Amino acid sequence: MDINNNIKIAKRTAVVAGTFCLFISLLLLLNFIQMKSADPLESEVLETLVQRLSMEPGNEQLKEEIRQFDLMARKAYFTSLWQVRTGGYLLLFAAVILVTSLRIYHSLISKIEKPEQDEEPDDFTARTLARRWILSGTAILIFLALLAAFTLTDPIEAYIASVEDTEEPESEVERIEITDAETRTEEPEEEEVVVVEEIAEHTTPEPVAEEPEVPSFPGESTIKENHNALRGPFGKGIVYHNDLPTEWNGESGQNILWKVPVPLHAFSSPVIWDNKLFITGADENQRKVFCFDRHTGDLLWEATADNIAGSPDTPPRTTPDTGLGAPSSTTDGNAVYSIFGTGDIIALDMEGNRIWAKNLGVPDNHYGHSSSLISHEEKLFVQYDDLNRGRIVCLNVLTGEIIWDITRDSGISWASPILAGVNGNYQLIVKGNPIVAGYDIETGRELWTVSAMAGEVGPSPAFGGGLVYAANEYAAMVAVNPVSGEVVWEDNYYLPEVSSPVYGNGYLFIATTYAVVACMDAETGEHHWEFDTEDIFYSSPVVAGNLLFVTDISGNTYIFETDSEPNLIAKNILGEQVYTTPAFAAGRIYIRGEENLYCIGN
Amino acid sequence: MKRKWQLITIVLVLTAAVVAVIVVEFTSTLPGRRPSNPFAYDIEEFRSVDPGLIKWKEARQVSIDTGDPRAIAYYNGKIFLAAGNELQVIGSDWSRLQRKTMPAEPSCIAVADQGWIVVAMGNRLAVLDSELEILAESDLPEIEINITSVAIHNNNIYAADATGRMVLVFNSELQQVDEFRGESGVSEVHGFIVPGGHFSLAVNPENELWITNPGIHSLQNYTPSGRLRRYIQRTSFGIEGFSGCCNPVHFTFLDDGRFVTSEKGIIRIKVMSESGETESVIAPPEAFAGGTRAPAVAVDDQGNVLALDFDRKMIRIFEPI
Amino acid sequence: MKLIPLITVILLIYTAALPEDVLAQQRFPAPEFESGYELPDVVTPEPRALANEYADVFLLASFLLFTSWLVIKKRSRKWILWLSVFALLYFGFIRNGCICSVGSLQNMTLSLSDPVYAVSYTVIAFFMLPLIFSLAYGRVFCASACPLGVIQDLVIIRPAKVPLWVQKSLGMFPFVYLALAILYAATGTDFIICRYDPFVGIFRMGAEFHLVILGISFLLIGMFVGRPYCRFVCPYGALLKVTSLFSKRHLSITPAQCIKCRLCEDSCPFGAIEKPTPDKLVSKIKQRSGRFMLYAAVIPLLMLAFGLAFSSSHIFLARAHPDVYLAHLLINEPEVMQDTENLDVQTFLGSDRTMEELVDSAASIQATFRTGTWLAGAFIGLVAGLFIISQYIVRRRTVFEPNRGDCYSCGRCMEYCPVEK
Amino acid sequence: MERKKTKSRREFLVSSVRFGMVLALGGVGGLALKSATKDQWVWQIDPFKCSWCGRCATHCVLNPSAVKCVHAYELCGYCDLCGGYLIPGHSDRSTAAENQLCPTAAIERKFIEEPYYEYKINEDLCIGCAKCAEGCSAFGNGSLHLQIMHHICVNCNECAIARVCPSDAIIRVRGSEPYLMKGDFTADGE
Repeated sequence: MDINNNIKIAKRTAVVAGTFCLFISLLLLLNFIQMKSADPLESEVLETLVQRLSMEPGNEQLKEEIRQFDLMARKAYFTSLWQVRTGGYLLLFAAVILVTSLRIYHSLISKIEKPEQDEEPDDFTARTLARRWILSGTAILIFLALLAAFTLTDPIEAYIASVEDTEEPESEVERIEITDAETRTEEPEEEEVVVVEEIAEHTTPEPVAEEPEVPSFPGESTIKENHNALRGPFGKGIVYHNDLPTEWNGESGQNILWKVPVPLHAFSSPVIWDNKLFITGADENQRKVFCFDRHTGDLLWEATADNIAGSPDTPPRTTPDTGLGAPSSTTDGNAVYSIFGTGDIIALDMEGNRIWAKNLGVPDNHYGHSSSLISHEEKLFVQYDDLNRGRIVCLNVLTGEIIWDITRDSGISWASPILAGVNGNYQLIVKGNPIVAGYDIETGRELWTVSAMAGEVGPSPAFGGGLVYAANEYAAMVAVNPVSGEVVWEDNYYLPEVSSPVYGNGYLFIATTYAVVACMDAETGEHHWEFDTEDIFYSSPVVAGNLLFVTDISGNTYIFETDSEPNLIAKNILGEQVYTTPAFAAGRIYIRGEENLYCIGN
Repeated sequence: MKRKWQLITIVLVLTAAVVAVIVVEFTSTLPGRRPSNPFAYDIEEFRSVDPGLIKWKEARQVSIDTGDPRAIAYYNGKIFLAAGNELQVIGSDWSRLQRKTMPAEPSCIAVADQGWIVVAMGNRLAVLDSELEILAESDLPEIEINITSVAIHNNNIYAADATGRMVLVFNSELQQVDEFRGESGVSEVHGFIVPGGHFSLAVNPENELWITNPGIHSLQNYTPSGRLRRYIQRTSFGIEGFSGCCNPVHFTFLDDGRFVTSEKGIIRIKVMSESGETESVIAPPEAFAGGTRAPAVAVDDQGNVLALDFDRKMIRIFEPI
Repeated sequence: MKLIPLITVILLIYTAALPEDVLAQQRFPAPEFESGYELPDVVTPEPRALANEYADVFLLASFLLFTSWLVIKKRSRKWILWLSVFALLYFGFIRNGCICSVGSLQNMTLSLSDPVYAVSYTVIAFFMLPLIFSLAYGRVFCASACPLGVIQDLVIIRPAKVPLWVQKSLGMFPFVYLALAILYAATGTDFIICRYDPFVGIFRMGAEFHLVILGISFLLIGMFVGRPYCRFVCPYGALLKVTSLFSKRHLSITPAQCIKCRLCEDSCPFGAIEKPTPDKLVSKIKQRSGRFMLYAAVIPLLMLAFGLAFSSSHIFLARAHPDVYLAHLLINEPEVMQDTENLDVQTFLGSDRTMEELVDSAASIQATFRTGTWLAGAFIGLVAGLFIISQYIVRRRTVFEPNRGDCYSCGRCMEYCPVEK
Repeated sequence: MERKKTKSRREFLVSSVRFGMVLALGGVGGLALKSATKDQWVWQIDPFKCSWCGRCATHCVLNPSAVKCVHAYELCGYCDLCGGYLIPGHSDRSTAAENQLCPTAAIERKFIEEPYYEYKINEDLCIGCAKCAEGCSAFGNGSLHLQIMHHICVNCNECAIARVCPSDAIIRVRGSEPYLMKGDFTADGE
């Protein structure tokens, strides 16, 4: 009796709630149709009225009519919004009641009625049926896919083909290019050199033949004459000058041609193109690029890397031994490219005008970003590892646009990339933790990778004699064949922490943070000699001809012969601390000390 | 059994509804199949120009292959073009005669009868001789200055400062001798109102100094000392006047003293009589499809109009039909 | 939707400069007002705080943990029901059903296929947590954390028994849907799961008309067929099904020994209770073990066939991508360019993009689709094959127990078990 | 006995598959973590790409839309003749309904001083139709523009407007910088 009563109540509630649901749904539907068919906000009546008004601007009655109508329309719109909202809540409420009462109703009657039993096919038949249906389903799917394939031809291919056939329609408008009054006969590069000298001497603004629009990029021989990146051409630590000074003294001034104070401190090394020498400086407030006349030491210009979109307001936290200006710039004679610990990268022309600048994202680096730049033709490579991921970005030197951007299977590092000529092409050799890898410079494809590093990777790789060398403190020294990616030999006796190894004349040289310079056989890894010095090495050794130049942090430069015996040619005192790697030019060595920039020459 | 079939029917109908809704929704939101804008604001009618009014045709387009173009002037057979941070002189045969790198990016150029050239670079001015030697250079005292137009009138340099909304007057040594804000006793003519950063001035063939008052869509004639002499004011959304914030953006004169005006927003170049009637249209808005900036204008010896198209990086030459 | 360009654009805004004219205009100072008027501030309310997002993750984890405990230890249908109502209220009506684990599948896919697309930790957590729990305790997420599932569970009024063969064959659809969803997400075309999420319109109390219709239809079906979306559509459910099959522990109908009283037999509205295996079935299947081998050998063929068929229709499938569709439209019907009412075409014509760029983009998308459809096809072929051979697998079962793949851990069957009391 | 053996074999199989799945899940999660950010992502309109198509008003999952017009006051010319406020062909420059462009009269015009007028958006009335933004860009400085207001936006996983936006103006931005207001988000310069 009681149950029957409850059933009745539940049933009635369900009926009422259901009716109410239907009713509200109907209202909402009506509202929807009404709004769709005649949007009050965009009513045509209003539009015609306004149009009439523009015919007879003075008609006050018409204006009044429009105002009335406009008010009504807006009211209708907002009322309908209100109706939808309220209706929605009512509907939800009613639906909840409906569902609850129906559930109660059914749970009550199911105890009385026995649910009707259907004839079920037995399990085996069910399985057979299921198999058949799945098979027919797959057949239908395949059929539909094929149908779609056959009814649809790809218009894109046909279009591309047709576009190649048709020519651009000729415009009626005559198109003209501005030409230069003077015709050029000489090669632009040589001309440029002449022009620079002329301006330096006379300062008469002779009409100058313009630079080519798309700058030409220097060839390998031109690069070798310059010192375009950290550790010289291609970043390998090998320079191509023979008449270098071997004796100097920064304290007495012997063979010091000039010495100028560094305008803004940083750990970046100088780079050289023609007569210009570039260094960077950075602190919390400013990031700057300085250009010096390398013959006189005059500051030609300075440029500030500021107002760069995405650059952080407060620079990321760095440690004092890295700072915000640790990476060295690179130059291709058309422009100089610099990166700072804020992630700001800037391209300046040789006169210091900004070509482009961008922020690559603030690096998440607990010491500070320190990987230096290197470029090849229109590509500028940025090793941009940070705590989140190993990353290499390749930018277009003309525009700063990203050509490729890859994530590597490695973590943070502080090393710099180098370019290695392998089989007539350049490979970008990049270290990381724990890999040493070669990349296709066109696409960023990883060509080979060797997992041999560990810890905090600072030294850059070296390349010479057809092998890539990579070493890191607490890890190992490996020589890798960049064609096959095979490890040729491995050693873990002499390992550098900051300073990079260098290849020279069949030997491999390492300068360590325990004040030892070591020489090994580059082909086999056999130890030739070690030489104890007084202080530790941060600066990287550089090979010039048959000489090895290496500077410790007290500023003492040791010059060895590249030989199987430790022939120390000279030890030269600078008189201040040196953390950077010197730059070399014909007959000149440029060393950036902590305070001053030195030009050394006979 | 009947119940069962009822149930199956209901489920099938609902499933069909689901499928239908998805298919309809999917196909109706494909690009090009979507509904048009119910709130369309038809500014097309203001962009369309009566073809009868277009009495000029575009004869040539000269592409600028160097830096971004910034300003143009014409004097005695030569085009003076600011591109990137260079000043270039281009001859009548479209050969580049001279070029000079300026200390900053030029914003506007004026050339005077004596052949000397005034180049403004934001808040700086420079006077150059015909060999592009810098004769005088000035850093204006206030950094909050943005010179958007210069003109040479009676050996004085008039520079329109869009930030300060005033005209600065300098002598040829670039010493400031005067400034004025265009205020006058006439009640309906307000001082210079520059709501959009475009403020222009020019000297007409009768040696009168004309200055825009773009906030009230007016071209105003001033005495050299900055007293308002006469003005025309045309406010209208249509072709007959100027509209919006800051128009006209640039203007210059034809040989007979008629105005050539260049407008932003709905970009167009037109000829206005001295009394302010639109006489003809040089370039209708369609000519600048996709462009965003009002072109700078100059008039050459033959009475052709040179328009500097910033977006497409070219000089476009319009000839009267 | 062109997700990939969208995301790269963000990076551009952070890194690249805008055209200078824009800057020149932007920098312009406002008039100096003599009346002392000061420029009003523009109110820009902050989005939902990050902490709340993490709180959602925490809540989801607690829900899963609590449900697992209820299912495995406490064995209380009533508690599960109330917990699920709360989940519906919070994740559904308060959080508006976004983001949910079901949709996060696509975010994960896109983040793996597009290196520039970044997902937030919350999304990863939403994707991973239910799967991890499913590996441990079965589909507890479906029981009382997924608002989509719960809303269907609550409207079950008179569940009809879906014939076994229908259930088995329709059970393949979620995998097809999953393949398509991954294909479209990975190519940056569209998030179809979100786009056709039937209940989001209800959670938001008003949405586009079609979504509401979709939702109401599913709920109406759901009154007679238990959880139609979960069983026959949900692609995340497909993943959960697979993980749940291998779960460490799972809900059991009876707390102790099954006494085969058959009381629970019809209690499951989802047809997820496996009865003791009839001996006849075992012998019949055993007779056909050759068929099993045959179909198993056919699987690679099926994969190949599907891969071929799908990849040959890659252009059709790629047309869901707006770039591809627009390119096709402009090539096939050039007259639309004259249609001034056609916003998309007109906007494209007015933009900086040239026809070549569009066609190039479309061509490269189509190329991606060619590979993508191969993989998707092969996957569907594999699933179809496995479904078929699973019809020839039988496990001798002597008790009533839930099918680990299909069971939503709702706990209804536990109520019926007399062993409990 | 044999039963037990099959059972244990089965258990071994199941647990090794489970272990494989855990590994796979971990792998997927780890890969995703590599490109993950702490920040949440929200939708926003790039005002420089917006082409005022009106779909923000019609396609948002919310009604009225979460897209509203905002006014970058520092760009506004404060003109009397406002292309974003008055309809073309207006009979006079007054606040009368027949002169207003906005279909919901959501722009409030206020006289400040000769000749300047302030234009303010009433957010409660604004439906995000972009009419004023189009007018302001066609005739004026473009100071009126659309933004997604985050106290309204439900931050769908896939923005329904973004899907139909013809100019791809709706993009995901970091939750820490959720607005792309004209006048302050291009802090670049020469």
